[in-house]
Amino acid sequence: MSDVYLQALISGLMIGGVYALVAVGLTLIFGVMDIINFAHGEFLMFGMYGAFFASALFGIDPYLSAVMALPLFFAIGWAVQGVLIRPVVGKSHAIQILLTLGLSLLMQALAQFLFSADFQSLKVDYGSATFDLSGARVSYTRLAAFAISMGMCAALWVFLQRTDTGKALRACAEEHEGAQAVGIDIARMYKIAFGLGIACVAIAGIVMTPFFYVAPVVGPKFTLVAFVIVVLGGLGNIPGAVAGALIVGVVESVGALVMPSPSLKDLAVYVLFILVLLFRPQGLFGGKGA
Amino acid sequence: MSLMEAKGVTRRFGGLTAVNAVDFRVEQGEIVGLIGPNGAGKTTFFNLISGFLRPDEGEIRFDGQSIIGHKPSDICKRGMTRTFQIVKPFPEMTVTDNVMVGAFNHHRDRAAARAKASEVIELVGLGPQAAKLGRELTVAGRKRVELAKALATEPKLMLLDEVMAGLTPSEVAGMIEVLGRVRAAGVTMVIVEHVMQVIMNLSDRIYVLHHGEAIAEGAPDQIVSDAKVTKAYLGESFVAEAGGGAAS
Amino acid sequence: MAALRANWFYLAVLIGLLILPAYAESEFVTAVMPRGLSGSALLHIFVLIFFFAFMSQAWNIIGGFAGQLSIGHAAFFGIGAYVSTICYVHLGLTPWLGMFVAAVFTALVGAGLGLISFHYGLKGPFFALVTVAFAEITRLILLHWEFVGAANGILLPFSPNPTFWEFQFTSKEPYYYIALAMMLASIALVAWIARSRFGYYLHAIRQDEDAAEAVGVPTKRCKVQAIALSAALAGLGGTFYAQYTQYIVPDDMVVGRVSVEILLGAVIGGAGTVMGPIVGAFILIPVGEATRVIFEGGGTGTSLSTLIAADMSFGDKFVAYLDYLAAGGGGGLAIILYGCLLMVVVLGMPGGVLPWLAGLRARARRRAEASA
Amino acid sequence: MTISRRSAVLALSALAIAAGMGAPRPAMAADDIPVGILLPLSGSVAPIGINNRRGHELAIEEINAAGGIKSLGGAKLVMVDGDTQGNPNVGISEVEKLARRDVVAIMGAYQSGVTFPTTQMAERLGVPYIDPVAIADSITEGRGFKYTFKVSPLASWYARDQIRFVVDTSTAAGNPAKSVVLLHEDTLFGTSTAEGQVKAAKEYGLEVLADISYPKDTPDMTSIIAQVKDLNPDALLLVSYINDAVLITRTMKELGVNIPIVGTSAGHIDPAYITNLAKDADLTFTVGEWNVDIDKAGAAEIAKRFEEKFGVPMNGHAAETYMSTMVLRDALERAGSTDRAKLRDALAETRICGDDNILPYDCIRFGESGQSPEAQLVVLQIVDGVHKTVWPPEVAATKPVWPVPAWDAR
Repeated sequence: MSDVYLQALISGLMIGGVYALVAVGLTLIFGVMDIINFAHGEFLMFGMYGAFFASALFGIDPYLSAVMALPLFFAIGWAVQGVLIRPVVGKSHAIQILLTLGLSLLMQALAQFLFSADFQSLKVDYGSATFDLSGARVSYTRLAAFAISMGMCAALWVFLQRTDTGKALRACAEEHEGAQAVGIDIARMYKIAFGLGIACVAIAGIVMTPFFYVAPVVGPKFTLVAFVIVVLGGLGNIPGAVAGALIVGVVESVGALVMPSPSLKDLAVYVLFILVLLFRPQGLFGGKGA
Repeated sequence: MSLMEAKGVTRRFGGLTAVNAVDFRVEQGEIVGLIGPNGAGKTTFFNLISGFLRPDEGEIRFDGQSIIGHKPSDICKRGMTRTFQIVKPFPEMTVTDNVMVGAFNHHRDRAAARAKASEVIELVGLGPQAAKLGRELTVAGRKRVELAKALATEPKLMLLDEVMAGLTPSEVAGMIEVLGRVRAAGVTMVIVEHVMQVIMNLSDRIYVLHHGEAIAEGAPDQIVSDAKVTKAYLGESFVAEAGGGAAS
Repeated sequence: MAALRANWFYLAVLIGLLILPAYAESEFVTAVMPRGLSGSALLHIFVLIFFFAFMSQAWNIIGGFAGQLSIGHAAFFGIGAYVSTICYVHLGLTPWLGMFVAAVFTALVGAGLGLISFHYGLKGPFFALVTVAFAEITRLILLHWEFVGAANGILLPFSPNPTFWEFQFTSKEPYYYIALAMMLASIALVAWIARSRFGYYLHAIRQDEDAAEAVGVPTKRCKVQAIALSAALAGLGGTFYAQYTQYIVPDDMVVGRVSVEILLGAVIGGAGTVMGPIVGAFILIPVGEATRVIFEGGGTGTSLSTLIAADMSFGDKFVAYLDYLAAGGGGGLAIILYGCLLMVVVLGMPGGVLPWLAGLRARARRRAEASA
Repeated sequence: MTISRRSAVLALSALAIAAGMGAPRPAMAADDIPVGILLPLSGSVAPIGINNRRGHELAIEEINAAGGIKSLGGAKLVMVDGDTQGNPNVGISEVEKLARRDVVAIMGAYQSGVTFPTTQMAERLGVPYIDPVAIADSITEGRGFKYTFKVSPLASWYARDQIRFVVDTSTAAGNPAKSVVLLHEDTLFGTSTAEGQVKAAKEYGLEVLADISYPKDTPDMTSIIAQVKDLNPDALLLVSYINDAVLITRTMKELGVNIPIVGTSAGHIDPAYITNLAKDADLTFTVGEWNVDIDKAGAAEIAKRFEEKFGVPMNGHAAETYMSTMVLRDALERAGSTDRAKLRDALAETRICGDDNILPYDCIRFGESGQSPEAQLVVLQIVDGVHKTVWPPEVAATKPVWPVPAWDAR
C-alpha cells in the first residue's frame, strides 16, 4: 500500500507543479489589477489548441510550442487587457466578474466553432515513457511539465524581484495610488501583468498536452483549482501560490485514496478553501508578498 | 458624570504603539479639540472610541456605560457618531437619501426620516443641493453631507475628523457658522482639526496627542503657552503666527 | 414625469402578460412569432422569463441592493427544490406548503453562510469565491447523499390527472400564472424594501460599509438578513422549478451555469434597482431563444479530426477548413452571439440597462436645460 | 423626454427583431413530414450529440431517396433540430417548440437527465417520443407513459452483459475471473450503471474489490489508477465519458497496469477514443449497442455509406438513431397518417425483425412501458484501431484477447 501513497504523492506534486503556473498567472493579475479572471482556464485551453494544431499540422514539438507561446500569448494578453479588461478596471467587482465570465463563455463557444467540440490529443512518441522511482512510476512528460512550470514560476519571481519593470509591478500590487504618485505608468503595468499572466497559463496548458486531452470545455476546472490555490497562497503572493499549488495537487491526489470516494476529494479542497478565507485571509503563508 | 470618558486606552499595531494609555474626557455641552502632528494617533484614537477599532487595553465609557467591544452602529445608536477624515458620502444616493440613512437611526418611518433629513440639510445649509447625487458634490458639499449624515442620527456627542480640511477660507467660515448652530442645538463635539485658528476659536478644551500619548490638556490659551506642546508639536513657526494671534 | 410614464408602460406590459395565454394560439401571434413559438411553447418561454426574473430578483436583494456578489445562488435554488420535493415524496406534504418549508430552510442556510462570512469580514471577490465554494460543496453533498437520490436525483411522481394540491398541471396556463404571480410578488417585495429603512441601509452598505456603520447601520445584521431573505426566495424558486420540470438532479441544478444565469438578469437589467432583474430576464431569455432559432442546428458537418488527418496539402486543408467554418464549424454560434451581447452590455452599460437609460435621460434633460 | 420614448421603442423593436428573426430555413413542401431531433448540439457533450444526429440524417436521406412514406403519397421526412445544449430546461423549451412546429414525433435526447423531463413534456403534449440512446431504467420503468418508446437497452442490462462477458470470457480462457474493480464518473450515468454492476457482479459471483467514483474532467487520475493497480482485480469496469476514458487509459499505460478494461459504451465506443489514443486504444473492451461487423445483412453496407458521408465510422449510438428513424418510418407507413395519436398506436405495434433490424438482436418491439424488451448488447474489443465484436459468441466476429498482455509487450 505504501507504493500507492508514494505514487499518489509524486503524481500530486507533478500536477501541482502545473497548477502552480496556472495559479501564478492568476495571482499576478489579481495582485496588480485587483481583478479575478474567470476566463483564465480558457487561455489555457487556447494554449493547448495552439500546441495541438502546431503538432498535428506542422509536426512542431509541444516544447518548442511552449517557447513560442511566451511572446505570442503575452501579446494576446496585452491586447485583451487593452481592449476588454481596461474599461472595467476600478469598476465594481460585479462588473469585472461578469466581464471575465462572459469572456470565458465566449472563448469556449469560439473554440467549439473553430476547433469543434471533439476531444483531441496531441501524439508524441515519448508520450507515455516512464521511469521507476523506488516503486513509483514517473512519466517523463509529467516530470517535464513540472520542471518547466517550476522554472517559469522561479523566472517570474526573479523578474519581479530584480528588474525595474518587476519592481514597478510589485509597487502597483502594493498600492495603486502610491505607484502612480511615483510616476509608474499604471496602464502599462496592467497590460504587462495581464500579458504575463496569460503567457503563464498558456504555457501551463501547452506543457500538459503530451499527456492530457484538449477540448473547448477543458478550462473551468483549472480556473476553479487556481482560485483555491491563489486563496491558499494569499492573493498576489507568488511563492504562496506555488506552495498552495503543490499542496492542492497532493491533497487531490492523496485525498482520492483516503476519502470514502475519490469524487469527494474536492470536498476536502473546498472546505480547506473556505477555512483559509475565513481564518487566514492573507493566505497560509503570511502577508502579501511578491 | 462625564458624557464620555476614556481611561488608559492603548492600541498597538505590530510593534508600534499607535495610542498609548490615553486618558480623555468630554463633558456635556463642551467642544473639545484634539490636535497633534501627523501620525500622532488622532484618527486611530477616533477609531477606538467610535468602535471601528478595539483597544488592546483601557476602558471607554459613554453615557455611563462601557462601550468596549460594541460595534460602531451600536455606539451610534447610543448617541455617539463620527465623521471621516476622508469623507464618505454614498456616491449613488442623493443628498437627501444620504442624510436619511442617518435619520433612520431614530425614525423607522420613511416620511419621518425624510422630515428629519430636510431639517438637518437646512441646518448645514445644503438645501439647494438636496437632489444632487453624492458623487456630484464639491469638496465643501461633501464635508457638509458628512456632517449632516452624522447630525441626522441625533447624537449627543459628535466626533468630527477634520471637517475643515481642504476648504477655502470662506468655506471654513461657513462651516464654523454651521458648527455654531450645531452647538446651539445642544450637541457636544470632539474636533480634530489642522486649521489651528478654528480649533483655538471653537474649543473649550484641547488635548494634544504626540506619538500616541496625551501630552497636554487644557484651555486653548493654556495649550498655546504650554512649553511641552510648543516644543513637541507646535514648532517655532506656529508660535510666531498663531501665538501672536492668541495674544491679540 | 419619467417615472410616471414608466409606470404606465409597466402597467400596459402587465395587462398584456395577463391576457397573453388567451391569445397565445391566436392567428396574430402565430403569424408574428417564428414557427413553433406560439401557444404553449410561447407560454413556456414566458414561464422561463418569469422564473428567471424571480430568481434574479431574489439575487438582487443580496447581490444588488447589499452589493454582496453571490455566484452560488444555485445552491439555495437546489436546496429549496430538494427540501420541498423530499417533503412531497417522503411525507406527502403538498408542495404548496413544502415551498415554505423550503424557504425557511434555505433562509436558515443563507443566514448561516452569511453569519460565518460576514462575521469574518469577507467582502467583494472573497465573498464571491466563498459562495462558489459553498455551491460546489452543496452539489457534492447532494451528489453523494443516498437519501436524496445521490447522482440519480429525484424523479417526481407523474400524475396523469393531477389535482391542484399536487402542484402539477396538464396545461401550461397554471404554471404561467403561478410564475407570473411569483414574479409580481418579488417585485412588490423588493419595491417595498427599496422604500423602507432596510432598503436604504442595504444601499448604504453597498456604497460604503464603514460610512454606513458610522451612522448607525447595523451592517452585519442587515447583510445576514438580506442573504437569508434572498436565499428564502431562491428556495421558493427551487420548488417551482422542481414542480415544473418534475425532475431534480444535482448536476443540472447546483452548477455554476445556473448561478450565473440567476445573477445575469439582475446585472444586465440593473443590479440594485427594483425593475432591473425583470428587464434583464425579459432581455436575456428571448435573446437566448432567438440565438437558438437563428443558429438552429449547426456544427453537424464532417469531423475536424478527419480533416486534420486527411492526406492533402496544407493549402487544400485550409480551403477545406474554411468550407467547414462556413458550414457552421463545430457549432456554438448561438453562444458566441449570446456572449458577444453580454460583453457589449457589460462594457457599454456597466450599471445595467435601466441605469443606462436613466443616464441617457438625465443627460438629455441637462442638455435641454443648457439650451433653454 | 423624447429620448426615453425613442429608446423604449428602439428596445422593443430590437426585442421583436431578435425574437422574430429566423435564419432562412429549408422551405418545407406542404406534404413534408417534420421530425423533431432533440440532441445536445452545443456544450460539453456536443460531440456525441452531433454524432448521434448523423444516424438520423443518414436514415432520413435513405428513406427519402427510396420514395418517402408511401402510405402518405411519398411524403418526405424533414429533420427539425432542437438543441438541448445538454440543459434540461432548454430541452423542455425545445420540445415545446418542436411540438409547435408540427413534428410527428421527437427523437432524443441522448442524456438521461434531459430525457426525463423532455419525455414528460412530450407525454403532456401527446407527441410520440422515441428514445434511441438514453439508457436510464427510470425513463420507461414505472412511469406508465403512453408516448415514450425506448429502443435503447436499460442501463441495468449494460451492467448485466458486462459481467456476463467477463465471466464467460475469463472462463473460456481457463482462468475464471474472481474479482472486479468498478471505476465510474460520479454523475447520473456513472452512478446508475455502477449500481447495476454491483448487483450483477453479486449475481454472477464476482467480488467487487472497490466501487470508485471520480469527478468527471479530473485533471489527474494517477493516484486512482495506482489504487486500482494495487487492488489488482481480474477486470476493471469503467463508466466514463470520452475525455476521462482517454486519460484513464493513458495513465494505466504510464503506470503499467495490465488489467483488462471493460468500458461502458459512451467514451470507450467513441471513435475519438481511438483517434486520441492511437495504438494505445488497442485491446480495450467495451460493451456496445452495435458494431459494424455484426452478423446482420446490410449492416456493413449501411456503415459504409455512413462513413462515406460523414468521414467517421458508424458507432452504436448512430446505429440506434438510424434504427429509431426506421422504426418511425415503419410506424408512419402503417399509420398512414401524421396524426400523433394514430402514430403512437402504430409505434406500440412495432415489430421490426431479423435483417430489417441491424441492432444485435431479433426484433425491435415495445412492451407495455415502452421499453424494447429484446434489446441486447455486444462486447467489442479494439484490434488494430478497429472495434471488433467479440461477445456474445453467436454474433462475434473474432475471439477476444484475454487476458491482455503487458503494455511493453503490445
